This record gives sequence, structure tokens and C-alpha cells, in this order.
Amino acid sequence: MLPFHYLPYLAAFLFCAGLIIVIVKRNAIMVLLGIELMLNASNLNLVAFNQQYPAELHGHIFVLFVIIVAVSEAAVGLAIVLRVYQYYQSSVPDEIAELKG
Amino acid sequence: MDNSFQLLAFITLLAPVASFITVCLIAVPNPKTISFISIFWMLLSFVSATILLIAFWKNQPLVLALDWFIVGDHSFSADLALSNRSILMLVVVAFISFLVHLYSAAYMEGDPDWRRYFAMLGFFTFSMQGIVLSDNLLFLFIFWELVGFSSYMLIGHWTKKPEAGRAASKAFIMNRIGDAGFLVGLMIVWATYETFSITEILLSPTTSTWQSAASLCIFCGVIGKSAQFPLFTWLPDAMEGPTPVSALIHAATMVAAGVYLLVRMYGLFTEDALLVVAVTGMITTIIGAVAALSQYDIKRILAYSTMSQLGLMILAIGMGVVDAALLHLLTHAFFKSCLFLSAGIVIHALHKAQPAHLHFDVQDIRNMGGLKTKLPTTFATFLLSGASLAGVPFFSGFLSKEAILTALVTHTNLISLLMLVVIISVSFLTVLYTFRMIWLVFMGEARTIRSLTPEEPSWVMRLPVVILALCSLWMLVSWNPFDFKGWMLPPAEPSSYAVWITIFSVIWVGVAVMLSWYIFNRGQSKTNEALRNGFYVDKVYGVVLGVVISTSSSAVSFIEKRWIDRGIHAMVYVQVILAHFVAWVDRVFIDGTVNGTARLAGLGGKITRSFQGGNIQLYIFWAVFAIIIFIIWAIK
Amino acid sequence: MNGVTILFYFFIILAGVSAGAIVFSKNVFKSALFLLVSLLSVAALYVLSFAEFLAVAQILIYAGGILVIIIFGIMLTTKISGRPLVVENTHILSGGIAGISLFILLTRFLPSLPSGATSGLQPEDIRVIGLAIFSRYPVPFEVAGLLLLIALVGAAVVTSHLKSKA
Amino acid sequence: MQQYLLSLLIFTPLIAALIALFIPSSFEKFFRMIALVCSLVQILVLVRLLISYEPSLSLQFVEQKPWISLDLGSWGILKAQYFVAIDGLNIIFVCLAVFIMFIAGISSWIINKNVKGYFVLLLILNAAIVGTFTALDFLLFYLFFEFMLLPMFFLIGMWGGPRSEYASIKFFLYTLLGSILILIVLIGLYLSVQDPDQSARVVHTFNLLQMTAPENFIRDSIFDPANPWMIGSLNAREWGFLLLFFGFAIKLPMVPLHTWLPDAHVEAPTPVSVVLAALLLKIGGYGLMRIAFPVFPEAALGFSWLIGLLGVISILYGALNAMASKDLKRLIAYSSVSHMGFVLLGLASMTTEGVTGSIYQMFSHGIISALLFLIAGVLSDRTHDRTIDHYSGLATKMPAYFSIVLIGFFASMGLPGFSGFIAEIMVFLGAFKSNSVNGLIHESLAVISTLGLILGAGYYLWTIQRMFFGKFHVKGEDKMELLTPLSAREYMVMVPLCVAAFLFGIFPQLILDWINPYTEHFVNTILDTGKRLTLNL
Amino acid sequence: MQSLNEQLTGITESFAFVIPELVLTAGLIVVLVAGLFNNNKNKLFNAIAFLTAAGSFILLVAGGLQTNIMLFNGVLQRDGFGEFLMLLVDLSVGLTCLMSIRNPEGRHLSEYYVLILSVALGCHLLLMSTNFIIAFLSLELISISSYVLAGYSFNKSGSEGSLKYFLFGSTASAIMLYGFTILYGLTGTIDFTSSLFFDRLIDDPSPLLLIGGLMGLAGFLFKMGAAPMHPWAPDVYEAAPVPVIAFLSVAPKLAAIGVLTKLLLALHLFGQGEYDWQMIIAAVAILTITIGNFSALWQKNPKRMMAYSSIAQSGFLLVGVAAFLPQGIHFMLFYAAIYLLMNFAVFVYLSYFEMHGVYSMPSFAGRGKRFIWASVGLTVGLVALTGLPPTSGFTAKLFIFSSLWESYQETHKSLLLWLLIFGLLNTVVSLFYYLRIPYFAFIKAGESPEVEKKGGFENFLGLILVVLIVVIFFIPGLLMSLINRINFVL
Repeated sequence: MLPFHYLPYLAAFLFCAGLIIVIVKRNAIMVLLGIELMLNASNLNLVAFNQQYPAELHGHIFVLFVIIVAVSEAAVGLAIVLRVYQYYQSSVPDEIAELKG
Repeated sequence: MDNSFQLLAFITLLAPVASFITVCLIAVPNPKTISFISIFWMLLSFVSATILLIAFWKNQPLVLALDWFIVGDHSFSADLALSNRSILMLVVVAFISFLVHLYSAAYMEGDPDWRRYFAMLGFFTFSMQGIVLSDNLLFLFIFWELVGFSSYMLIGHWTKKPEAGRAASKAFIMNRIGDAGFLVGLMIVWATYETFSITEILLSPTTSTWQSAASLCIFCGVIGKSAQFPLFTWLPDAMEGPTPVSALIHAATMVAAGVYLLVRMYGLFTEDALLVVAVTGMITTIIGAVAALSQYDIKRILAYSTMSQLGLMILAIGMGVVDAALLHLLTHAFFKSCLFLSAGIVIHALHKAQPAHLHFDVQDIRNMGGLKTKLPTTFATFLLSGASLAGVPFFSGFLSKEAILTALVTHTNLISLLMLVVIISVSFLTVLYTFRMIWLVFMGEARTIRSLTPEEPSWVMRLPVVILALCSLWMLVSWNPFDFKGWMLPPAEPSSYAVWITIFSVIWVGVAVMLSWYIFNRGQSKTNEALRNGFYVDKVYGVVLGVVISTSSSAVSFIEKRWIDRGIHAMVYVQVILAHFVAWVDRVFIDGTVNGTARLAGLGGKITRSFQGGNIQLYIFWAVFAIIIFIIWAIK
Repeated sequence: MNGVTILFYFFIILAGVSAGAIVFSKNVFKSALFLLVSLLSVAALYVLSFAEFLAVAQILIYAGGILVIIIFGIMLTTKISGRPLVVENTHILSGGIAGISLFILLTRFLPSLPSGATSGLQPEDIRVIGLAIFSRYPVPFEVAGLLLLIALVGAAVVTSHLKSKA
Repeated sequence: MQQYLLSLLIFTPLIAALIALFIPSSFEKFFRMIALVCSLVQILVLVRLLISYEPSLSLQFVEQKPWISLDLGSWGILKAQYFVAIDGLNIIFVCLAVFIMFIAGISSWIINKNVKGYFVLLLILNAAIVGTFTALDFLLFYLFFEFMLLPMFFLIGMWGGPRSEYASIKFFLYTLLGSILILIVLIGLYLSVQDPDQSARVVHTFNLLQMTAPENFIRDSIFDPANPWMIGSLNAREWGFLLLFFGFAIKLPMVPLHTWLPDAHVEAPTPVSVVLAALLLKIGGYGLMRIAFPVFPEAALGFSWLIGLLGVISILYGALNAMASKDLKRLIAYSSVSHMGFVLLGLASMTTEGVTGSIYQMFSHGIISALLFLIAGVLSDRTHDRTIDHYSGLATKMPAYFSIVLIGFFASMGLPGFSGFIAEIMVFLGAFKSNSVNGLIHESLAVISTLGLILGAGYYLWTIQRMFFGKFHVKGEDKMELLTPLSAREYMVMVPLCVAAFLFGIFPQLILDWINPYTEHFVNTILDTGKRLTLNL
Repeated sequence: MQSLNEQLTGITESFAFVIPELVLTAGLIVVLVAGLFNNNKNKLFNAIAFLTAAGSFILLVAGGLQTNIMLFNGVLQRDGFGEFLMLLVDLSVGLTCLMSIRNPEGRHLSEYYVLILSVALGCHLLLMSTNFIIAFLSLELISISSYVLAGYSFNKSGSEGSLKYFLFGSTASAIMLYGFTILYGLTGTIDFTSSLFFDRLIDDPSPLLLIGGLMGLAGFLFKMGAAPMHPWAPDVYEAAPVPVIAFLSVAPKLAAIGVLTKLLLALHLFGQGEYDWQMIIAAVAILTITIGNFSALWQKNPKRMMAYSSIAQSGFLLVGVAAFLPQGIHFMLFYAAIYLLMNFAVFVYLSYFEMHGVYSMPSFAGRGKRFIWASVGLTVGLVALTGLPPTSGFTAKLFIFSSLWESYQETHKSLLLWLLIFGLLNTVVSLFYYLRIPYFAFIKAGESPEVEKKGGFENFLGLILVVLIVVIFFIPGLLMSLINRINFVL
């Protein structure tokens, strides 16, 4: 019997690491990385929790859909980053701040 | 019978209103026509008042009930009270008003605001008659205020003179101060008696503390209207108005309204209240008499004299001498208006004779002198009425003063003794200033105006003066020149003092006349060197009186100018400063709070907006942070 | 403690460390590789959690697909010749506060999860997943398809205008 | 016909506005005419209405049509009605409104900028004001109440003076704040009150008359008089009263919530000032009498000391500020604050005299303040300068104007013979009597407020003295010629007001006949209900 | 556990109940395919999209908003509450199509309508979801389409807005997903309407419920533009084309509040739970209203101002939810419908003014007289947003605060009273900025350049909306009777 109850802690760590990356890194691509990490943390959570409820595979199926969503997001996100890069010659969110009150 | 009384009372009361309305509304360009119309109305008023007096005389008092309006279950009436007193006052008011109208027709000739003048004069007469007749305190208060208003309009008649405006405002505001007190009195009366009917109030027996308060509050109104201490300074200033106005309003009628009110409400006044009344009257009468001595402006002298006489009447009422005070009120009305109108003739004549290049103050008695020969009729009327004022025997003033003295002597307490002394000394001073005035104006050499040739005005102006002068004689009061108990006063029990008082009065006036003769004759004619040196007592008197009187009078005038007027000025200043301060507070704090709130809101907006620096990562941070805060808040 | 358990711990630590390394790494490319390591470790954990199918999907799609796209993006947006692949940090304090406080909050309450009652999960039967998708979850499946289509269209829209403007 | 008179009164201006909307804006004369015609129609309707009006307690000319009836499921039914009627309170306000709008319409002929927009807004305002005064359904009242704001905002903002933008926004914010306070209570009230006529289901009603009856409150609702909730240290009904009170007091306006008024008045064009002072301020007092007092009588009695105190403060504060004002319109505006303080004082006394005085004061102030603003308008229309110190000696130059100013100023300072006197004396008598009759407010309040009379005389006379006495002079040499005598139109608007002020000062019974039954009933009801509810607690 | 056969039968039977969604999907595909042949026929695509929305709308109306049924073996749930919001979503699609008829710079290709329809479809699905998977997926469907739509002005700022929207949105959905996983971990089910979900949470109250629930709500709050997940809105609104923001400010918001309501009710556990979600949502509402209104105060760009306005309006919508009463939900629906009208009215006029070169607040100066009808219409729209009579904005606010009051009466929670007072006082604040446009247009002097007047259609469209806004004030029964027919079981 593996200590599956540690997995949520790992997931929490990954999630928070992802969050820190999202906030801290001065590069839109890195932010994307962070988001992927956060999604991954959720996946890990789902898998871990599915251990508690073995009767149905809700968690596992959820993970599949999350992966699909992650892919779509990454695709659209990168497309947008590229567009911004065309205009700003930069992918640093700090520098992309013409819109403000 | 009642119906005819009612009709006459209405005619008397409403004829002046008719004058006001016709003069206001009918567009007649000709000033003569206007004056004619208003004189006609006044005559009508006077005639009907006289008929009423004759018809009514010695009847039981009568109340003509008139409903005015109803609030809730309280009815506010406009009752008219007909009694000997009120009808007598009515006749006096109508009579003097009629004469003043007549006089004004000549005096105000050439004035551009002719119509406004006559309109307001009519309106004033109406208001005054209203005061006299009304039997309802509220109704009386209304006329009371209206009298103040017309006084304002008439004092400020010459709008081109800024001083006129100032004096008018001063008069109105001081009256208003008194009236505010009166109003409080009304409130107390209403809260206590639930009625304003004077007849009912006097009948209802109440001896609560409210009664003293109410009577004192009503007395506040009297103080304002009758120019009593401390609200008297408006009266001398009010002389900025046309002289006939001064004669009518500030000598004969309006200022007397206060005394009349006191007489009317006498039953309401408690012992304590009456003491206050007496002391106020005493202070006023002294101040007035002393101040009159040091004046140079002829009208101001008369104004202070009026004040002094009013103080005398109020003192008398305060001491319980009601009938005598009322008698003095009547005689005073005649001789004082005569004095004013005569002074008006002097001013008028000098003004007309004044050459364009030479500009001097035509009201300053130092500029006059020697007018005896140039204005003989006026001199005669002035002399007659002046004698009456001074209390010379064979004149009405003598009798009425004697009435007061006689009544006071019968009292034997300390206060009445003090009052007696005051009255006696004041009447001495009265003689002094009256003769000073007569001397400086009519006697001696013409001073500034030596070259001028003032002429007597037309009979229109002289006639009223002459009539009034005749009314200053003793016949007005009684056939016996030494017995005041004539047709007006009810026969009282014979007093053993009466004869002595008469004799004393005669002697006292004689001494005063002689003394003043010395003082003013010597003071102005420096030719008789020996005579002056011969009388060391004279000298001593002169020095003593000169020092005492001039110092004290200038001190009083100083006090008045510096302290009371200044005090009121200061009050005004304080008030204006306060007003500015309040305005500032308003702007800075109250308004400022609102603006500040708006600013604060703006600041809040800026703070919330600064989270929106355009940086998406910070946005995310704030969002996550807020969620964390929420979680912590909700978990606790 | 048997070998599997050690492996389990190893992958947990590996995933955590490499995720942490991303935070501290200043090189975009290296970060991407750390992410790869982390994702693969997670895949290994899936295997240990009897989720082989997910592990495969994780490796194929995440490690394969997404990471390739990302590296592609890095190359496109960072001039390899001109600027180094260095990434600066910003808002460190804010990020730290948010991340760490959230982590503390989560770990503080994670023990209250209903834990370890049963673990009857067997090695995954792909057939079960397939059946579930097509019987229980056909709608999400269709929606996922639509989502991919829209993502495709969206990416195409975004980039097609890119060409015309650029 | 008779049962539609009120609707006719309310909707005539709206129809006129609609017609005006479709006329090209170049026909400037037409807009003036349509406003005039509309006012004349309103006057005709009003006369017809007054002929059949009987002074009694009952509602007359009642129009009660279902408006909103919403099924709220478990809450029952929400019912709002188109409910307008005339009783002893609003009859005089309706008269005032029609009369003043007539005057304002004529005096608006000086407007020459964007005439169409101006008259359309003025007509809408007209309808809203009449509607506010006649509505007996809270929602309808609120609708008309809010409806006044926007037209007024634009009238001040678009046709006003240099700082009109600031003034209009300030006006709007203040009054909106007030109406929000009212709205809070409105929500609470309709949820707490049910229609007693329908017993099958709970019918939440906005009917103001039904709100005044304590037995119509749903048991244990927040405003239930038998058992109101405590919120903080006050109970909910007290809160409700305070909210309503302050909401309406902003409109009144009461110190310290008055600062919008001077700005709005100074910047507004003359006719708008007239409407603002003569009608909009009255809505505050009307609202207190119509809603705040009858619905929460026991709270009203409990707070009467506060109301009276604020009234006295308003009287004195307004007067002092007026004295410090350099601008003629600002002076008049502050004098309005001072005069409306009497309304509060009279209401606080809750005696027949006091309440009559309050109502009378509102009516009288409506006439007199309109006159005063027209007076100020005469100068500002000619020279665009309202600074008092810039004028002197006007009496010789414009004697007719001087006469009207005298009437206006003396009427405003409460000279007997003008309507203001009757009002103020009634307030004084009531306020003083209150302590001995019902013990609500202390005598000293009445005594202190007499200072207001003195101050009133002070600032008006000082103004007359500065502006009208002395040698004729106007600052700015070229302006001397601008001061032409009054035009016929100016006479036409000011003389009726003078006559009215005079008429109602001499013959108060004309109005008292209408309102007497109402005030007596009002005072007795408030005192009885209030005491009963206080004892219940 | 149903047998496989039963499940398959359930699926086939379910299709009869998702015809509106199928219509939307079909329309989407038709537009997409049509675009492959010739991508320059804006009018055609517009017509198809409009007809699709109209078809869906009509089908929903024909359905009578009476259904309450579980579909696809409990994955979807169709109820009147959701259907009413779907109606509004379809309406907003139709209005957006009308606003997009004009096609500046040839922007509106088939993809534009595809994305709009996919947002609509996502909204429909979101409103039917009872299940975390479908909620997450449909939310992502909306999000991804929105990210692209937000950049549809295809300029520098458009791309920036798009990027910000994307970064914020992805993070938000990641947070939401994490929340969902925690909820799943707590309950073992991904169906939040199921009794299992309820039972487990009742049996085993854990603070994680709060964490998971709040994180889960965050995604919906993000879609609604409610605090604290609102900061994306201004930038996105400023950059995106007007029809797009008009659409994005309505459709996703209404869908999100629909599902948020359901999730919240599930988390609330009929008031038996450990945690008081009413307080939380009330706090969120206060925060949202305040932030929205105060931040809007000094905005110079009307679109940015409208962004904050829509944030504040989300707060008002949340007030209806915060009452936790059936009637509150009804009133929230009423508010939602009115919000749609008001918002579209304002945006229609804003696009009209943009057509005439008015982009910032100060440039409205002097336009009031030149564009009198449009200015008056815009003013009415803004007044309605403020919530003053005689517009139905007032009625909506009155209703929504009534429900809050009633809730306060029932629960005695002082926070609700504060919400009430705060919300209403915020109306005063909101007046500051809502009146800025009329203020500039009518009161500020400014010269209005002689430009050719165009856009009669927009003017007409706006007029219709404005008239509706006013009419509903006088006859609220029109709308309320429709809402009353919804049988929404809490």
C-alpha cells in the first residue's frame, strides 16, 4: 500500500509553484508553463483522490478532459503570445501594458 | 346704535387705507391732486372719528367682534375695542395725521416720490389707528409691525441719502428686536390663555410666573417702539426722514403707541414687571433730557426731548399712574408735533432761502438765531408749544405733568420718592433745553444766516401749526388752568397735596426759566460784561451747571455713541463676523466634507485603480490574494 | 519499505524539486526541461497509482505535445542569436506571499480529507474508461472535440491575421 | 370627466412635451406658446377641480387603477397602483405647482439657447411635480420624485451659469442620496405592509394610506409596530423614520444637508430657480407630512426634539449665512434655508397651530421665494451681475422695481399683511405651546428662533440699504445703461406673486378652509397613534 | 448503477431535449463550412448566425421553460432557470449579430460568428451542467472563444487585451479546476447536484470545502467579472470591438451566474452546512459593487467605464443570489434580463458614437445637440444602469434589494443589511460616472465637427431597446409573468 495521501501535498506544492511562476516570471511563455503546472497539480489531485473512491473512475476521466483542455489552451495561448510578440517584440507581460486606466 | 359705531369705526379705520390705495393705484401725474385726495380721506377719517367720539363718549366699552381666521378649533379674531380711551386716541391720531397731511402738501412740494410719501403716510395712519382700536393682541401686533414698516419707508423716504437708508434700517431692526420680545410675549399669552382677546386676557385671573414673563416680553415691544432704554438710539437717527414724518410718527403717534399698549395691557403687568417698567422709564427720561441739552441739531433736540417725555410717561405707568400718563400722552402729542412742524417750517424756510453757493446745515441751531422777526408766526407757535413742553402754567403740558406728580406724591414709598425727584429734575432740564432751543433759534442775532431772508411759508403749512399751537393751551385739558381734572380724567378723590404741588410747580418752572434765561442769554450775548461779572452766583451756577451738565451730557452722548450704539454696532459686527465664520464653516467643513467625500471617493477610486496598473501578473496576484483573504476570513 | 515505495517517494521528490527548480531557474529553456522532468515524474506517479492510461496520455500529450509547442513558442519569441534565454523575475514578494500562504493554507487543511479508507483500485482497465466515456460521458467527449475544433479555429484566426499584418 | 381631472392635470404637460418633441427646434415661439397653453389648460382644470372640491377629510378626485400586480410566489402579491387623489394637504400644493409653473413658463421666455430642449424639460418637470404632489401610492410617488431629478439636472447644467456643472452635479448627488435613503425605507415598507382588503393571499401594497395604519403591518415584519426590530440602539421603525426624515430633509433643505441649494440657485437660470425654490423644496416638507410622520408616528414624536432643534439651527444658520452672502441669489437661497427651518419647527411641535403654520409656510414660501428669485433675475438678466455691493441707488433709477423689491423682501421677512407672517406666527405659537400641550419640544426653541426674524430683517434691510439707497451707481460703467425699467412680461410674472403674497396674508382663511380639517385630523392621528404605539413597546 | 443498455437508451432519448444546442452546433458548423468556400460574405454569415440564435430562441420559448429533466444519464440537467438564461444568451447573440451587420475593415469573417456561436453553445452547456467535467469544459469553450474574440480588433491593443484575458483566464480556470478537484476529493463525486455530494459534505464537514468551494467559484466569478476575479475586464473591454464586448459582457456573465447559483446552492447544503456561504457571497457582492463603482469614477474611456460598470452590475446580480431565496433568484433573473437590455442599449449607442469618431468621454462634448436622439437614448440607458425611475433598471434594483431585505428579515444577518445600504448608496456613486457621458454630451460646451450622419440602423435598434427598458418599468408584469412561470426548486 503506497502512501497515496502524500500525493495531494505534492499537488498542492506543484500548484503553488505554478502560481508563483505565473506571478513572478517576466515572460509570457513562462507564465504558460506555470499554468500547465497548475493544471498538472489538479490532475495529480484527481488521480490521488480517485484512490479513495475506487468504484468509479470519475477522477481518471476528468484527467483526460483536463489534458485536452490544457492542449487547447496551450495552442490558443501560444498563438496569442506570438501575435503580441509581433506587435511588441516582447513577450514580457510587464512591457505589454498600454491598456491601463 | 352699535351698528352706527361700527360703521364710524370702520370709516375712520379704512379711510386712510383708501387713501393708500387710491394714491398707489390711481395714476395721477399731478402731485396736487394726490395730496388733495389723501387730505380728503384724512379729513373723512378725522370727521368720522370725531363723530364717533361725541356719540360714544362715556358709553360702556364695546367690542366689535370680527372673525379673521380659524386654525383647528381656535379662532383668531380681528376684534375692535371701542372705549373712551381708544376713541380719544383715535381722534388724536386722525387729527394730527390730517394736519400733517395738510402740512406735507406744501412741505413736500417738488419731491419726485410724492406718491410714495402720501401713500405711506396714509398707510401709517391706518396702522396706527389699527393699534389703537384692536382688541386682539395678535391683531394689534400686526399693526404694530406695520407701523414699523411705514416708519421705515418714511424715514428712508429720501432714498438718495445713504444716511436715510441707514437710519431707516436701524429703526426697523431695533423695533424688530423689541418686537421679537413682543412675539415671545404673544406665545406665552397664547400658551397660557389660549386667546389673544385683550378683554378676555385682562379678565382671566392668572398669577403664574408666566404672567410676569408675558408682561415683560410685551414690554420689550414697548421699549423698541417707544424708544426706551436701551433701544432708543434709532429715534434721533430717525430724524433723517422728512420733518412732517417726524412730527407725526416720532413725536405724536407711533412712539406713543408703546405707552398706549402699556396702558391697554396694564392689567396684565405684575408688581415686579411694573418695577422694571418704571426703572426703564426713569433711565430713559434722564438720558433723553440730558442728551437734549447738548445737541445742536434742532430735530435731534426734539427727538431726545420726545424720548425723555416718553420715558416720563412710562415711568408714570410703572408707578401705576395710568390715567395721568395717558393724559400726558395726549398733550404731548399736540405740543410735540407742533414743535416739530414749526421746526420744519424753520428748516424749510432756511432751505429755500439758502443760496446755492453757500451750503450749511439748515438744521444746526448754531447757524440760526434771530428768526423771531423773520418768522413771527412760527416763533409764536414754537414759543407756545415750547412752553407747553417746559410745563409752563396755562399750558397743557403743565397740567399733565402736574397730574403725574400729584398721583406720585400720594404714594409714600422710597421708590416713588426717587421717581418724584427724577421727574422734578427732569422737568427742570426740560425747561433748560427748551429755552436754549428757543433762544438760539429765534432770539439774538442772526449768525450764519445774517444775509438770508427766510420767509414764512404758505398758509397751508402755517395753518396746522397754528391749530396745534392752540391745542397746547390749557383748554385742551380742562377749563381751570390749574386743575387737571378736566373732561378727560375721571374725577378722583380730592388730594390735599394737589394745591401744594401746583404752587411748587409754578415756582419751580419759574426758577428754571429764569436760570435758563441767564445761562443762554449770557452765553450768547457777550456784550453785557458787567452783568456777567455782577453775578458770581451766576458764574458758579454757570460753571457748575456748565461743567456738570455739559460733562454729563457729553458723557451720556459719548456713552450712547461709544457704548450703546457701538455696542449695537459691535453686535452687528460680531454677527456679521459670525455670519462670515458660519459661511466659512459651511464652505470648508460641511461643503468641504461633501467635496472631501467626493475627493475621498476619488482617492478610493485611485487606490482601487492602482491595482489596475495594466500588469496582468499583479492582477493575478491580487485576485489570488483576495481569495486567500476570503478563505481566512470565512474559516476564522 | 519496499522498492516501489522508494520509487514512489523518489518521484514525488523529483516532481517537487524540478517544479521548484522552474521557479528558481532563470533560463527559459531549462525551465521547460525542468517542467518536462516534473511532468514525467508525475506520469510515473500515475503508473504507481494504477493509472497507466493516464500516464501514457500524460507523456504523449503533455510531455510530447504541449512541451513541444512551448519550446516552439520559446524559439519563435526569443531571438536565440540576439538575446539570451534569460528570464527576469518580477513581483517576487507578491508571488511569494500568494504562493506560500496558499500552500500553508492548503497543507494546513489537507489532513482533513477523508483518507485512505480503501484502496481497492486495480490496475486500470482501459475498457472501463472507454465504456465510461461513451456511456456516461458522451457529452463531455463531444464538447472536448468541439473545444479542440474551436481552439484550432481560434489559433488559426489569431495567427492568420498575424501574417497579413506582419 | 371629474374622475379624470387629476390625470388631466398630470398628463397635460407630458402630452405637451411630446408634441414639442416633434416640432422642429427652429420654431422658438411655438415652444413658449405650448408651455403657456399647457399652463392655461392646467389652470382651467384646476379651477374646475377647485369648484367641486369640498374641504373635508375624505379623499377627492380619487383615481385608483391597478398598475403593477406581480405574483411573487411565496411572498404573495406585489401591488402598486396608479393612485392619485386630492385631500386637505396636497390641494394647496397642487394649486401652488400649477400657479408657479405658469409663472415659470412665462419667465422662461428669456431663454434663447436651445429653446426646444428647455421647454420639453420644463414640461416634464411640471408633470413630475404635480404627480409627486398627488400620488398616494409610494411607488408612484417615488417615480415622480425621481423623475424630477434629471430634468432639473439638465435645466441647471445646460442653461445655468458658469459653475453650473458643479452645481448641477452637486444638486443631483445630494438629492439622489436623499432618494436612496427613501428607497431603503420604501423597500422595507412595502415588504412589511399588506393590503387588508385581500385576505386570501398576502398582498404587499405601496398604498400610502394603508401604510399609515399600524394594523396593516405583517406580524413580525421588520417594521411591525407591535414588535419592531432592534438595529443597534434604535428600533427599525426609528431607523425608518430617520432615513425618511433625512431623505426628505435634504430636499427641504435642512442644515447641514443644505449646501447644494445655494450653488444650485446661484447657477440656475431664473425660472429654474423659481421652480426649485417654490416647488422642489416643498416636496421635502410634503414628503415628511405625507409619508414620514403618518407612517412612523411614534418615531416622529420620539425624535421631535431633534427635528425642532434642526429646524431652529436651520433658521439661524440660514439667516446668518444670508447675512454674509455677497451674491443676491445666494442670499435668497440661504433665506430659503432659514424659512424652511420653520417648517421643521412647526412639524416638530405637532400642534394644530404648528402644523398649520408649517403647511402655510411652505405655501407662502413658494410664492415669496418665487418672487424673490424673479427679483434677482431682473438684475442678473440685465447685467449678469448679482453682487450686492456692485449696485447702489437703484431706487431712483428703477422705482417700480424698488417697490416690488420692497414687497418681496418685507414679505419674506414676515411682515404682517403678507402670507409669511401668518405662517411664522402659527409656527411660533405652536412651537411654544407644544411643551405645555404635548411636551414634545421645549419653549426655548420657539424663543430662540425669533432671533431668525431679527436676522431676517437685518440681512434684507442691509441689502436694500446697499443696493437701493444712495447715489445710483453700478460697477462696470457700461452696465448703467443696461438697467432698463421693468418690461411688461416682468410685471406680468411678478405682480401676480405680489398679489398672492398679499392676498393670503390678509385672507388666510382662503387656504385654511381647505386644510383645517386635514391638519386637525393629522395632528390628532399622529398624537394618538404615536402614543398608542409608544405604549405598546 | 444503470446498465449499459439503459444508459445508451437514456442517451438517445436525451437528444430530443437538446435540440436548441444541436441547432447552435449545426449553425456553427454551417457557418464554418460556408466560410471555407467564400470568406467574405459577412451578411450571409450574419444571417445564418442570427437565424441560428433565433431558432434556438424560438425552440426554447416553444418549450415553455417548464422542463426539469436530467439528460445523458445525469450529466446535464435542463431546467426553467437555465432555460431562461439561455433565452437571454440567445437574445444577446441575436443582438450581437445585429450590431455586427456593419463590417468595418472586413473583420467579420465566418470565424467571428463561429466563435460567437461557440460561446453561446458553451453558455448553454454551462447552464445545463450539473457536473464538474461539463462545467469545466463548457467554461473553457467559452473562455477560449472569448480570448480570440477579445483580440478581434486585430491591432496592438487588441492583442494585448487578448493576452491579458488569456493569462488571467487560464490562471482562473486552473484555480477553479483545483477547487473542483478538492471538492471531488471531499465527496468522491463530480456531480454537485447529486445527493451523494450533499450527504458526504454533511457527514464530514471540512474546511477544505470552503477552500475548494471558493477556488471553484473563482472561475465563475472570473467569467462574471466579479471581484476579486475582475481585473481583466477593463483592459479587455477597452481593446475589444464594441459588439464583442457587448456580447462578452452579457452572455458569459449570465451563464456564469447561472451555474454559480447552482454550485452555491449545492455548497450551501440548504443552510445545514458548517460554513455560511450567504455571508461569503454577500461579501463578494459588496466588494464587487464597491470596486466596480469606485474604479469607474475617473475613467475617461467610455468602454473602460462600461467595464467597471459591468463589474458593478455583476455585484448587483450577486445580490439576488446572496438573498438565498427562491424569490431572490427570480428577481436575479429579472435583473439579468434588464441588464441585457440596458447593456446592449448603451453599447449600441457607443458603437453609434464610435462610428462618428467619438472615442473618449471628453469627445462627447457638444454632441448632445447634434446627435440628439442617440444622446437621449444613451442617457436613458445609463440612467437605467444607475437604477433610476422611470426605467426598468429601477424596477430591477427595487426587486433585487427587496429580496435582500426579505432575506435580512428572515436571517437577521447584519451583513445583509450592510449590503443593502451599501449597494443602494453605491447607486449614488455610480451616478457620478454614468452621468459623465450625458454631462459631456449636453452640458459641456464643445464643437461638434460636421460629420456625415450614418448608422440609422443602430439608432433604431437602440431606440427599441430603450423603449423596452421604459415599457418594462411601467408594465413589469410582461417580464415577471414569464419568470414566474419558471419552477425553480432550490
